[in-house]
Amino acid sequence: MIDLRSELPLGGDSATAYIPWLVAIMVFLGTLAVSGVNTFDSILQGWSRSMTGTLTVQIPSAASETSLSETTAQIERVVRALNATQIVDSVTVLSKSELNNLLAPWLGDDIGDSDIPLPTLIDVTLTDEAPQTVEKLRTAIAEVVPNAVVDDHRRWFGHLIELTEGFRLLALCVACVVAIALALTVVYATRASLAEFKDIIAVFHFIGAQDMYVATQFAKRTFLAAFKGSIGGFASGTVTLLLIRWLAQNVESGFLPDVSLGLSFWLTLPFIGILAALLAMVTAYITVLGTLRTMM
Amino acid sequence: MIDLRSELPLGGDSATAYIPWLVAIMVFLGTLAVSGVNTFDSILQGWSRSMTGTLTVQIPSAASETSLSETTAQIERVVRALNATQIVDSVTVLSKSELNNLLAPWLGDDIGDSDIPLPTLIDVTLTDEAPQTVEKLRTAIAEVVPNAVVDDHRRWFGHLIELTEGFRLLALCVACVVAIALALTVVYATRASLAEFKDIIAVFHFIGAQDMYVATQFAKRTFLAAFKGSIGGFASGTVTLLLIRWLAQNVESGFLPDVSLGLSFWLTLPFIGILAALLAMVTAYITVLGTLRTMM
Amino acid sequence: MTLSRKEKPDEEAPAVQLDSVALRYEQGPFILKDLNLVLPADSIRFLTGPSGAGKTSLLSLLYLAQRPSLGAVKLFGTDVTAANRGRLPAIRRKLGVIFQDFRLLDHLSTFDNVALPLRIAGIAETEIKENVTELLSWVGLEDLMETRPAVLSGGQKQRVAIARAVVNRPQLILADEPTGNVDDEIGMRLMQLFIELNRLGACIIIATHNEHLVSRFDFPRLSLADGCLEEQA
Amino acid sequence: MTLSRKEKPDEEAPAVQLDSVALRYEQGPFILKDLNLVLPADSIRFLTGPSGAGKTSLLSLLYLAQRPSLGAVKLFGTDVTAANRGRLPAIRRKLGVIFQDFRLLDHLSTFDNVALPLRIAGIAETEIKENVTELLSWVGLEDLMETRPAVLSGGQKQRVAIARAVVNRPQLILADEPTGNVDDEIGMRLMQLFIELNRLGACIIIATHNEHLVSRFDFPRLSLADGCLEEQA
Ligand SMILES: Nc1ncnc2c1ncn2[C@@H]1O[C@H](COP(=O)(O)OP(=O)(O)OP(=O)(O)O)[C@@H](O)[C@H]1O
Ligand SMILES: Nc1ncnc2c1ncn2[C@@H]1O[C@H](COP(=O)(O)OP(=O)(O)OP(=O)(O)O)[C@@H](O)[C@H]1O
Ligand SMILES: [Mg+2]
Ligand SMILES: [Mg+2]
Repeated sequence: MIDLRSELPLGGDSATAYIPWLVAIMVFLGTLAVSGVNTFDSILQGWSRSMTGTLTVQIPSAASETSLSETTAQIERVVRALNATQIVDSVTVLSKSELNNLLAPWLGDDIGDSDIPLPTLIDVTLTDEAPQTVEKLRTAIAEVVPNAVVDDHRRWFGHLIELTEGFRLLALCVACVVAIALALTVVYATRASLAEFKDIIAVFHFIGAQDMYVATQFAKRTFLAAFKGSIGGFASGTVTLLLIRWLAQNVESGFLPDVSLGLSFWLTLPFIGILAALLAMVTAYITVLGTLRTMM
Repeated sequence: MIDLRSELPLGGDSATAYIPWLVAIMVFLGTLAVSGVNTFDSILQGWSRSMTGTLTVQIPSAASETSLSETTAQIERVVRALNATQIVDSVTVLSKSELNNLLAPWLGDDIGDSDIPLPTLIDVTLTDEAPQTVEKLRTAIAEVVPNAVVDDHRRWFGHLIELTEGFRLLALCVACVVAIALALTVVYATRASLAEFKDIIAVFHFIGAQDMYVATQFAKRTFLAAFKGSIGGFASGTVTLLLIRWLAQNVESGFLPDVSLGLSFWLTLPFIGILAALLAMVTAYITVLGTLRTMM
Repeated sequence: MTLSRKEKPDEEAPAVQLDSVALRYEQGPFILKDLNLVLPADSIRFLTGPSGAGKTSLLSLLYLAQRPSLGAVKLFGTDVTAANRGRLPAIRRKLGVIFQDFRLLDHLSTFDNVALPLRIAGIAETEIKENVTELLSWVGLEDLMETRPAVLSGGQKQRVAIARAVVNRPQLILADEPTGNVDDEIGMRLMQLFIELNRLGACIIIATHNEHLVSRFDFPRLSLADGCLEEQA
Repeated sequence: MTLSRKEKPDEEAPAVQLDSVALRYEQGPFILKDLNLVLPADSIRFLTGPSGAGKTSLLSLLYLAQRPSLGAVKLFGTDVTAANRGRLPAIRRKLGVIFQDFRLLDHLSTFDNVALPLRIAGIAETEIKENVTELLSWVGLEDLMETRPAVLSGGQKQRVAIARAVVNRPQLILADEPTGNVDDEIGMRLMQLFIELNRLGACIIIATHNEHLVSRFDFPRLSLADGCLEEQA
């Protein structure tokens, strides 16, 4: 069999020597962009889980001692109404200490000891996330306790969600641009290296090599070159991601959802590089066959 | 004079034909990365202005009617103490309706009508942003009203700031990687195109051309090729930024600071491309001279 | 396919047949006009004519680098002008071409350049080694087997090109100025190689300017002038 | 600098002087051993020797492609082996080199290839046009001025290479196998060109295998064999 390594001078000072570099850079940037998309996705999902799936019902406290039982009755009525809607997963009445923690930033840590009559908060988890659901619940609760307030949290997180969605879109744009740039680059590099090897291809041709034979050799070499680059891009991209992850670990806490990228994401990552290498290979194969067809 | 256009076969199917593409891609990505850094910077600055420059003092309300005058006295004492520190710019005691707006998300819209005794909030703007300042104020206020709470907002925005700082670092990393990739690419492309033109350079050399003459020709052509790419990268980068800006305009409101990029940023943008082209030119010049020096 | 004696080509079919062949490059003048020629399988010919007469162009029609503008080229009885592209590689493997500018592959050693046609034909590596080594000794390059063409002298390159053309025992050898860069002694040696291959059944066409060479051997001569071909005994 | 008759080189200084020159490539054997030679400014010589003897290597020392491993090369009285790199371009402009493999620039037309040395020397474009046109007519390429080298025939390329080498009226012409690809008629014409340039004062060295050519002219011969140079009248 023919020794593939010696047949074509791919590599060296040829245009093909670029392919690993270009692919590496593109795969690196692509990895970052895709992980950016995933991160923002995961943030948005986290928020959406913790928000669209839940809501809070507030029942204002009565001012006097005597109405304490009235409040308890109101809570019971609301819980019953909620459970009756069939779309509620769980209902939790917040304890006094939980409420204190929630309000501490606004009213001070020692609010619990004061006599301020606090409202009662009921955390509700829904089985259905459609916006109408919230309206349905609102109506149901208004019927039993007219002065209860239903808060679906949207109000607070709205702007943040919009901003994050903007960033997600930006990352998606970058990923697309990088993919386009990679494709263009590979097509271009393959064509240029073909032009460079025109004489060599002609010699192969005159000696009686089949088109497929030459094209396959080119495709193999291009694939290997691109694959080498892919590995470089994948490795550097992964290292960068791990570094960022390490940096981000200090941030991930409190009211931010857990943004760590899932196992499935990490498993998808190598495919960016493999796809790039395959793209390079197919491009080379088609381009060589096309060039040879122009010869007799 | 020698017609520069016909002397060297730069362009066409040579490696130099890559330079515009590569530079365009790199300048495009670089533009995005740099604007990312700037955007995050501007967000952080906005927040830091709106936070580190201000703080809120809470004075818990007394439970009974009689102590209303006591509360008023406490407020007066705090305001006096604040003004005495000489580092306070303005002091605003929040009106009841302002307070209601602030607490509405937690306690319901109609809280103002209820009898809940709310704390008094005092918004303070500082002339000095150092962290010790807050401590100083805290001490001063504790002396006059021991149960007042000083909140410097850090607690709320802390995580968000850290996250944004993380993103800023990421954008900076990408900008650096792109810059390195650009430099590497240009050096590499120049070397490859030199290798391709080795025979031509040798002919020039044997005919008696000066080293500088050949190097200058290469440098000029490389600069033009890179500059062409720069313009492409700059144009596409700017269009993308304007698009994102347009998308972001819906988001910019509410508690997010104004993140629009300043005029000085837009003016800096073209320099990314010009720098890239100059880098390409100098690289070409040095590389050609180096190659020629190896010849007799 | 082996390197041992090839099956003799069909005696009925001439190795080369030109029927009213004409050639022009794009919209330029006709370089070759109405050529008619029949060469039997075991013939040997000089192809002469002034510089720019079209010798290389004529050979390029025979080594299937291009199709004639008019007429038909037949090799071993196959009309290559009309033949399916897929059938051409098989015909090309019956050809041995020595290009005027050598067309060696600079990234391969002398040995690998010469071995290329055998490798493309799928010959076993041991057989390749034996044949290539023997042939390179014959042309006097046994010491330069691992050298790259770039550092060879002009005459050495030419000999590598000749070795590559004949290593596959082709049935039609097209040599373009094969002795332009070698001295008379080596020139004679190369001519002997051609004569030997011709005796074994190959048809050989040698394009040359070297009147000295032409006069020394009494092969029939194909003479190109003004686009017309004249056959002289 | 103009194209009119050049100032005659210093009569005292020989055009070429080799003092104990030896050459080897890297750690290989010595291709040239202890060469000594003095050529006056108006001399003309054939350089002969078998293929691979080192003719091209010797010429490459003279056209300043490399330095000798040992000894000194002097051109027009300047020791180029020791000379500052910056001084070499000026000496190169006094040389006209015809490379064995032509080294034409494929991206330039025939005209631009020939005009290149004049353009590098900063000659006015009108003067260039006149000189180049005249010279290309002399070598019979007046119809191919706008053609790229890639589509020229072997002999046509060689003539372009010769025209480029002599267009600048060099004081030392180094021709490597200048008639290997042309027929005898054109070969004679080119030899006449060399003789004419020699009469105008140029020193000329013609490396060739063509015994026919050597015997037709009675120039002294430099013969290379086994790395040693022998001068024959
Ligand atoms: N690809 C081409 N495109 C256009 N013209 C060409 C091409 N190839 C050759 N020619 C022209 O065709 C003519 C014949 O060229 P060819 O190379 O066949 O001549 P030749 O007989 O081999 O000459 P030589 O002895 O100098 O090698 C020349 O004028 C050449 O310029
Ligand atoms: N750059 C090089 N590196 C190594 N060896 C070389 C190099 N150039 C030439 N040689 C070797 O030096 C020897 C002489 O080569 P040279 O080209 O000078 O011979 P020549 O006399 O011109 O031969 P020809 O008549 O065939 O052109 C050859 O064996 C060749 O392989
Ligand atoms: Mg020819
Ligand atoms: Mg030589």
